[in-house]
Amino acid sequence: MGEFLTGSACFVLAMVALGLVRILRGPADADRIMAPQLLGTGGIAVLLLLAAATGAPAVVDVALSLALLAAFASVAFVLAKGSPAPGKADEP
Amino acid sequence: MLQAGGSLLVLALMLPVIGILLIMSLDARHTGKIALALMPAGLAVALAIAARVWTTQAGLEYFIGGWAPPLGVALRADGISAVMLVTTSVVIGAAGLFARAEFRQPDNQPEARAPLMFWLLLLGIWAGLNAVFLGGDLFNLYVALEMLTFAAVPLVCLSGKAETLAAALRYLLFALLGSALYLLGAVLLFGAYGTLDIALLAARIAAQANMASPVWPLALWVALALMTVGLLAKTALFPLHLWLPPAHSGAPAAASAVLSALVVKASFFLIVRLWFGMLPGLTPWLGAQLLAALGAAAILFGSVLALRQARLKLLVAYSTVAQIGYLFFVFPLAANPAASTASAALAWTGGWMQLVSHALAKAAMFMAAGLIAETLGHDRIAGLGGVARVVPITVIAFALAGASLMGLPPSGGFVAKLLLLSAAVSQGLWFWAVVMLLGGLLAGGYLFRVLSPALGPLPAGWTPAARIPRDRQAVALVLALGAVLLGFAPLKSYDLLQFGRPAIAGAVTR
Amino acid sequence: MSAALILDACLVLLVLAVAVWTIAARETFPAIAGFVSYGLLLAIVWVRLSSVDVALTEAAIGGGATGVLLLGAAARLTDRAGRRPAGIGLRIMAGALCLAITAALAFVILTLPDPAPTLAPQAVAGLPATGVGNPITAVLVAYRGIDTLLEKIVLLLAVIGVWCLTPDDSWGALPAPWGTARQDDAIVLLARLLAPVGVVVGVYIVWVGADDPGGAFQGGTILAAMWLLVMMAGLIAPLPATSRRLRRVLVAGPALFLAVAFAGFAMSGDFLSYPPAYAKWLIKLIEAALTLSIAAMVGVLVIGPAVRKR
Amino acid sequence: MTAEQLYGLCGAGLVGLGLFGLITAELPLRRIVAFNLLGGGAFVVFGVIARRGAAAGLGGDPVPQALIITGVVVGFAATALAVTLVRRLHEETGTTKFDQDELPPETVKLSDATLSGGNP
Repeated sequence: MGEFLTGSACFVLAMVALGLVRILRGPADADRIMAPQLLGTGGIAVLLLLAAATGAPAVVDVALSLALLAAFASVAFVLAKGSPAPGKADEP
Repeated sequence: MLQAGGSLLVLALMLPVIGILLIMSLDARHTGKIALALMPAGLAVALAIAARVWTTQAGLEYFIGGWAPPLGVALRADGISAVMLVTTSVVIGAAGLFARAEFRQPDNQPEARAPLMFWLLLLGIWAGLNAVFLGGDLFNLYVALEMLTFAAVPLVCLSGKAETLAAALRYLLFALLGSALYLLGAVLLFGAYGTLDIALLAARIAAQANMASPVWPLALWVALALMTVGLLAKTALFPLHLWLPPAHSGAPAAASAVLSALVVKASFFLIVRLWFGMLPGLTPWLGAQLLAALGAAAILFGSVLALRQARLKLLVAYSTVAQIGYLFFVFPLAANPAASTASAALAWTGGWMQLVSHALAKAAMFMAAGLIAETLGHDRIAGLGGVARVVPITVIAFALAGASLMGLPPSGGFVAKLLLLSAAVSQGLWFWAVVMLLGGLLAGGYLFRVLSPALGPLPAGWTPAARIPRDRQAVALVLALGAVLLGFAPLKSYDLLQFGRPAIAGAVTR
Repeated sequence: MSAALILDACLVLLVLAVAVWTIAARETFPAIAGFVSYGLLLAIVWVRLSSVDVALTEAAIGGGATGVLLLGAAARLTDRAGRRPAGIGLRIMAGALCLAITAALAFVILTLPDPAPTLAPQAVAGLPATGVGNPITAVLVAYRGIDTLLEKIVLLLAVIGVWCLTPDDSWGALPAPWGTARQDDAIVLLARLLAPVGVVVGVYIVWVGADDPGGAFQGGTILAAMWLLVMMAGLIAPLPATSRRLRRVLVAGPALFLAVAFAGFAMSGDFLSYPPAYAKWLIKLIEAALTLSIAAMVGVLVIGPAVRKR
Repeated sequence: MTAEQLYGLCGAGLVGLGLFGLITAELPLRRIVAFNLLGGGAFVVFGVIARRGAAAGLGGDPVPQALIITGVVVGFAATALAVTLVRRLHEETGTTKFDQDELPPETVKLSDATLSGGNP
């Protein structure tokens, strides 16, 4: 069972990696804003699977914090781009 | 080693911290008073520690919370810690007196930024310095180094001028690189030896060497190299000195004094702790020569650049770059496998004398330079004409401090350089001796450039930009006199530097 | 090869790839997006290294606070790197140096002594004297409490340093970290929904810290994030550097810690020692006070100083 | 290869990458990011050392783990100070670039320096 859960975590991580490549390449900064979101959700999935696989309940707390802070980082992303400094407009 | 004297070590470490917490929570008008009240107390504690080390002829040790290393953290004070603690409280106290009027909270007005920040940061530097001089644990020392950095960098840009901001940023980046490398080295040592306590590390490293393993563990070499380079960046040894001149010349005079006199010495102190304390009798010979070569380059390069400066504070800052170089002669001279114990001890004493006398002289010099700049409204060397007629005490302080830097008898700088020189000559290391003599000549050159116009006639129709109160000039003079009078210290008192020192000469790996 | 090892290999490759992206990206903004991802990935690395406490810290700091700090700066700085990278010679030399250091480190790591030296048995043996069940909390508050105390002073000095960068004419003014960003209803809604949950999570993480992974720093940072979120949404105003209330909150934790440390002299003979009967109670009290101070410190550090009046 | 060795190599690689960025990046903000990568690498190495010390029923040696937490906090404080400094510099000068190798201005020629005694 543990082996299967770890394998699933591995699969999720690989998917996150693929998504991350697409997101970080842009082209617009708005696309890149999705990176922490993706890692927030993907990371939570990986962590929850790992918590079950290794039987370490405290790992769930890490997933919880990750969820909270990924959301927080996204808000900051949006706000940071909401007041662009001159000459910092996104490329089309 | 006794736990009883340990409460003194805790007190030395915590007095400045208490000051920071008090200033942060109390009303603004108490700011300067709290800081100034703590300074004599700190000096008393430092003197008590020195007295204790002197009478017991051994180091003090305290295990915090009663938890012995490797699990807990030890504070230790040996002879050199005691000397550094006393020097620190003297210079910090002098800087406090010097800055008292400049950084006074205005009466019956809202709190001002600069005074509050100055006193908090000064206490922060003091806490960091004491933590470095007392620390017995590599990670605890990392935190102490960071305290120093975080207090020193904002002091550099206290005025908020653009050029000081750039200088502070450059300083911070160098310092952060230095601490990261230091931390990495400490991590490797923990991985290899399972402790961060310097004394335990020394024992475990020596035990390994005694097992006659011909090849030293690579971990030790890599760690030592990383930590040394990191600390050199913080000490501003050539060629990692680029950050120092703009940073030290841009800060307020009282802060420059502390930065140049003490802060760069803290990381030097740690290098000595590592090379002599952690590797007693095992100091790598080639590395020691390399450090001395960099020191020699620093002396020549720093002095020549000091000669070329057009501004007084920059000249004084480059002089620090040069004077730091002398300190590094301790490594080959005090750890020379071929040297007699007496010759090694001469070099060891000479190195610390250089450190203390430079601390006093440079603090005095930066204060004097600051006062001269205040009087004239600028610090261009070309416009110093006749300033000795306006602020004679200040110029005398500058000249006395300069005499010690040049190594003129009977100053402390003279004794320091004489000891180093005779150690170099007795060990047949002529090259270092020649560099030291050259450095003295060059120092004479750059100081002549300042003193010659300063003693000349006043330009006609000149009016001072500010009047300088006598007491501020007196502070600079007392420090400069201290640097000179150090040369009269009785020979017996030098023994203090040797207490708690691991035997260093004799057994060196090649 | 087990599934676990494949997972580890994937994770390592991903972390390294994101790090390369962060260094190599031309523009600053994508580099920082990469860095935030790096922080979140490291949290998973820490779980794999059986350091759940560190994972919590990394998630809070690497992914959260540091990321927000860098993003805020990147959005405001108009600087761009020059068209051609400076000094190809420097880059080659730096590359060679860094490669050498990496190689040396790798060699040292692969040849570390086996069995590895460890302090785990001693740390566990000391636990009864501290009354806590989480050995990491015991290290942080008891065995090596001095590090934690001085680290709080480091944080305080960083706060002072950040305040020191206030222009003189703005001393006492409110910091405005997010400029005059148009306040969306969505953010206000998020703040109203998320902040109470976050506060509960933060307090919970501090509370369990005595016996399970968690503690003052991790919890305090989550509280700080929630404080920042509510300020971002414009629901409450930031506090100025001159605020007495703010300063007392900043100082409360370290001051209480220091007071208990000195009381140790009288109560059990040593600075920073706890009488066994009250140890757990005292440590919880210190953690609670530290949490508040840490939340305030992290918040202030992220908000930054008041900027020049225009 | 064990998982610890894998993460150890990862830490070593991160240190190298961070160091490279810290030395070569043009913008101070990028140097700060690189410093954080470097710090992260150092902590991963420490984490590997902690993991190797697993004993007494613990998954790792708690002492290095606790020290990593302290280190992360200190690194965050450093980042905050550096970022604020960069922002203020930008506010004052409109740029954050500063030449790394340039000597402070206003140096005089050596030949003039020794002669510039009597003036004005």
